[in-house]
Amino acid sequence: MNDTTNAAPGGAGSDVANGAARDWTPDELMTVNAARALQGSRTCFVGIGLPSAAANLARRTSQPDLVLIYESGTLGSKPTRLPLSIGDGELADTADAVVSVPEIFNYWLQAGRIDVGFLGAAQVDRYANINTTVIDRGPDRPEGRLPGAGGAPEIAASCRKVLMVLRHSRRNFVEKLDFVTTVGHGSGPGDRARLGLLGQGPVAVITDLGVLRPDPETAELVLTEIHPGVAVDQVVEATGWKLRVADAVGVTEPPTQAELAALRALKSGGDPRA
Amino acid sequence: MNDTTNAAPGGAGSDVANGAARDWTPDELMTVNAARALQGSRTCFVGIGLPSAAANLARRTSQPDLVLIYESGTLGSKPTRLPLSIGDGELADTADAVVSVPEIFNYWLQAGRIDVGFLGAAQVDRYANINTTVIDRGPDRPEGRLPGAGGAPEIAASCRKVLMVLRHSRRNFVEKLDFVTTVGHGSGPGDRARLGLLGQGPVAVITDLGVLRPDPETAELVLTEIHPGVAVDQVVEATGWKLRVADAVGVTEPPTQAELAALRALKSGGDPRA
Amino acid sequence: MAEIRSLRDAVAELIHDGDTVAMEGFTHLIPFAAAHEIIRQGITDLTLVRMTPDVIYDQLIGMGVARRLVFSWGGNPGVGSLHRFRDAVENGWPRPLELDEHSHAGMANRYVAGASRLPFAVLRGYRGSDLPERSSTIATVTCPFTGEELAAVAAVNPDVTVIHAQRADREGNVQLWGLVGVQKEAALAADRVLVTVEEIVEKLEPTPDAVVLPSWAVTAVAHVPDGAHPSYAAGYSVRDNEFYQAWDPISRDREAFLAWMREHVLEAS
Amino acid sequence: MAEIRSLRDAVAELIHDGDTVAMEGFTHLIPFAAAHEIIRQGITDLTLVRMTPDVIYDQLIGMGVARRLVFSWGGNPGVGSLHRFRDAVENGWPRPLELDEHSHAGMANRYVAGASRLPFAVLRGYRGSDLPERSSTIATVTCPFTGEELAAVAAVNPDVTVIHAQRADREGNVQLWGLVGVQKEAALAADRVLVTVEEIVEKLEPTPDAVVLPSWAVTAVAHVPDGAHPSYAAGYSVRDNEFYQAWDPISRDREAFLAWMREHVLEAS
Repeated sequence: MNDTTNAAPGGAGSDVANGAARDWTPDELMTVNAARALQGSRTCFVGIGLPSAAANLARRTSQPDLVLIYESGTLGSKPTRLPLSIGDGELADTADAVVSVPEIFNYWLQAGRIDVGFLGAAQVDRYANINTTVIDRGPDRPEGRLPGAGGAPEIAASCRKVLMVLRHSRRNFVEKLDFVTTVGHGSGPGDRARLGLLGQGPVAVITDLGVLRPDPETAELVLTEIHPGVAVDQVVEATGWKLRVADAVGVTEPPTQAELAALRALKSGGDPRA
Repeated sequence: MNDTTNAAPGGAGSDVANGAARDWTPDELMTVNAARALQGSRTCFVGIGLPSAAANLARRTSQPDLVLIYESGTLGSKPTRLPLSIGDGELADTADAVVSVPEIFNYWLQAGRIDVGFLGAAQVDRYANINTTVIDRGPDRPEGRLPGAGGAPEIAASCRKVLMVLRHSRRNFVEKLDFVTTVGHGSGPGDRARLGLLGQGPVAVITDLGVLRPDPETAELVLTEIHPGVAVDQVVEATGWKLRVADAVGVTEPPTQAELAALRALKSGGDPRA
Repeated sequence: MAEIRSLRDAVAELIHDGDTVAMEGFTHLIPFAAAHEIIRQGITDLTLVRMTPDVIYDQLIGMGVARRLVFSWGGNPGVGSLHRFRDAVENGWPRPLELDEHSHAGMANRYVAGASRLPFAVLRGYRGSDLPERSSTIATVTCPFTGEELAAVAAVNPDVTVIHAQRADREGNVQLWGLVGVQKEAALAADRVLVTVEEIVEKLEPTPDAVVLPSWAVTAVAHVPDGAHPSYAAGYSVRDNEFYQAWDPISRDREAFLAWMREHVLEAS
Repeated sequence: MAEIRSLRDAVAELIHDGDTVAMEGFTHLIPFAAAHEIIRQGITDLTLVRMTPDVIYDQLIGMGVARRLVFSWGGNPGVGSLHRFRDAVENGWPRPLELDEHSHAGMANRYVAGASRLPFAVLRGYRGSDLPERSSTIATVTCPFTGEELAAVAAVNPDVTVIHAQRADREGNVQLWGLVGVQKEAALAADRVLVTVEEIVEKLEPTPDAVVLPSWAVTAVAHVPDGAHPSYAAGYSVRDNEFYQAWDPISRDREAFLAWMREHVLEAS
């Protein structure tokens, strides 16, 4: 999956934690909340990068039985440290089963067996459609090249639901995608059904500022939660379209010490349970 | 594959060895000559029954490097005794690789990688088309049921060439098939190309009386060789259509002692090389 | 997650009158014990699916369990005809049997499409054969790039697939090896999956040529040692070739067949 | 039957200017040594095929070996962009690079069709995506049974596929295990197959999760220990994640890149 967005590390979230002396970073807030969003799911098709960190964190905290599925062909990987790539040896060594790449896409993903697909993105629009292909840099400049589709189009089509995690900025959250790589909710309600997409599509976009969810009526992403210390205006400002805000915006629970410890251990390569 | 033809054991060949006191049976003549027909082939997709006996005999005599491929998913089986079924455990235990049934048909057979397909049959017509599906038993009787197609249609389509082995009788060699399960040469020259069949189709039909081969011009089966002690008229008589006979009918070499010893050891479950 | 059940409970819960049931195993790992349990429970009107409906389906068909058979080769491998199958098709005894008949390549690809949840699969097959005339599940499709016409076969998606495997762990993860046939595809094509196993172990050890079905792709596991007999389970048993030969005279005669089934299936457990 | 050759001879004999070459390995078992030999021999105008054209193709592209790339995800996994790939696409340096771009599911199925020698494969894919607009190898096909419209992708059949594997025996039978990716399909889709291996052994021992390519499906085997570095071979090495991170600054700059290639590839052997 695409972990090579153009977002700078920290991104717009780096000025977030200015309310109080909190001992977490915006990225940690994002990852902890992304991990929490996996509650109730048994099987997760994991994109590399931010999704992988979140899915692995979920397995270390509230979801020890979460089945991690990587497009490299592993079913039920249980890595002890965060893999750098989707093909690190530990993903295979700790898996319940290793299958070929065609099989993982045809028999497991396309067949609609997987509860949740977890994706990153370079550009997202208000209907949670994704661009990871090219960036329009204006009439006199060549297109900017992104990595491409990877597994995303079919992950978003076939999983029962989709979670997305990416850093919040006007560059990432755009009025109009330069290219539609992967369909979230298309141009609104009914589009997924019309296109014959199996699952319900994106149900949450978790960022370093808060959480957006599609409006059940219009399928447009709405700001439903902000992270502790973040202001609603800040999120609106970091969004490239006129962001709708829920009537009652919630505030996510601060990370627990256990969540932070597990996340930091994962990133540093240790196993907090060992 | 179909090893359940309706031919009685021995069949028309049982009155063959009346010329001299020979120490072989018509079935042994058939199998030895079928094994010889594999010379020059590296890989063989093996039907069960008569083809399996012949292919295994070839591996024990002139073709020790012959790669045996069974539709149960084994590549390079080296059984020490003749398997009763295409799924005997020894086929897997001695194989270079074991793959799934879909894979053996799609990646290995359909892809046209296999030199020779070796088939039995219930009914054959003059163009070496095969029926293993149903027998017409007349207007007042229900169709007689045969086992069905198995792998034969695609074996005959995809292997570079096809060998057939079956006992010779008017019941097996018929003027018109009751059902075309598997195409040999269709209705004559050009039919395989028209149908888009990859390989060259049947190149020899080996029976307990002799060998038939398609005429290069007409694709019709012609009697080219008789076995020692067999008369040409006997073969014509045992064929349900007006059998064409080559200008110069050859006589197959008698089985060697080595061939007979290897065949008998194979059938009795022993390994003559052990 | 797969639940570990008795064979009786699992069959009763998963298989119902009128279901489409695939019982797979290509000579190896054939789920005979589960078939016998279906017969004992009097489940009927099944559409039975199987590439090679050998002795296991001869028994089910002879007991009147099936109204329809989807298959590609119906014989007693290495021995001869399936007499109960023939009697049903030719004489309607004990009841008529509808057929949907394919080649092996076609059936294998029907399962592949089923496991992939595609409505059909494409193959180079059936060309010039009379088989398509008798089946509504064989058609053609044209390649949008080359214009070539190819065979299309409809996906098979059984209500239930039953397979036999060597091992499961206590979580219900299943492992089978040796000739793995089309079992993975048959299982993944089905709505419900029942696996009988030789052994339930604490931990599945990696094994060459093994297929693993994770617990979340299986509905129920039943511990049935020797549940494939007279077929076999590599590493646990060998094929009982003598039984397959003995089946020929037993199955030729309706009364002999019924007597055998009474003694060895109906009155067994 | 595969012949056992030196890497230099095998590359010279199997790979020619203008060929379509697939070098596969999904993060694991990437045939870097063979790619370096291609660069050293000055083979050019290649159409390169690979699901994940990561650092190995960044190097080939940056050296001007490729005129066209067929792919589905081009990044440095876990690190960032492929700067040489981007420079070629965005700026035509050192030469323009045509693209045929797919999703992973599409590419995997293109290899499946290639290995099966079918002209196309069917999948539920690309729906609503702009990808089909930029590719002539994505189309649609209608199910003849249900009327559903599905995606069709054209088969990939490379002139040559190059893979790295753990072992071969002296007959040229090849064994690989761990993440086996799409290597079997890529190899079977090609006209010629070159396999570099960690080790040549007397006899291949059965190993869990192993793929075996028989000698008669392989053209040449070359003994190249560590031939996948900085990728890895399970059981022999671990992924050199530090190299992948170090590649980012090396590859950002044209001169730094060329200096690195000179030192580590062109002047090495």
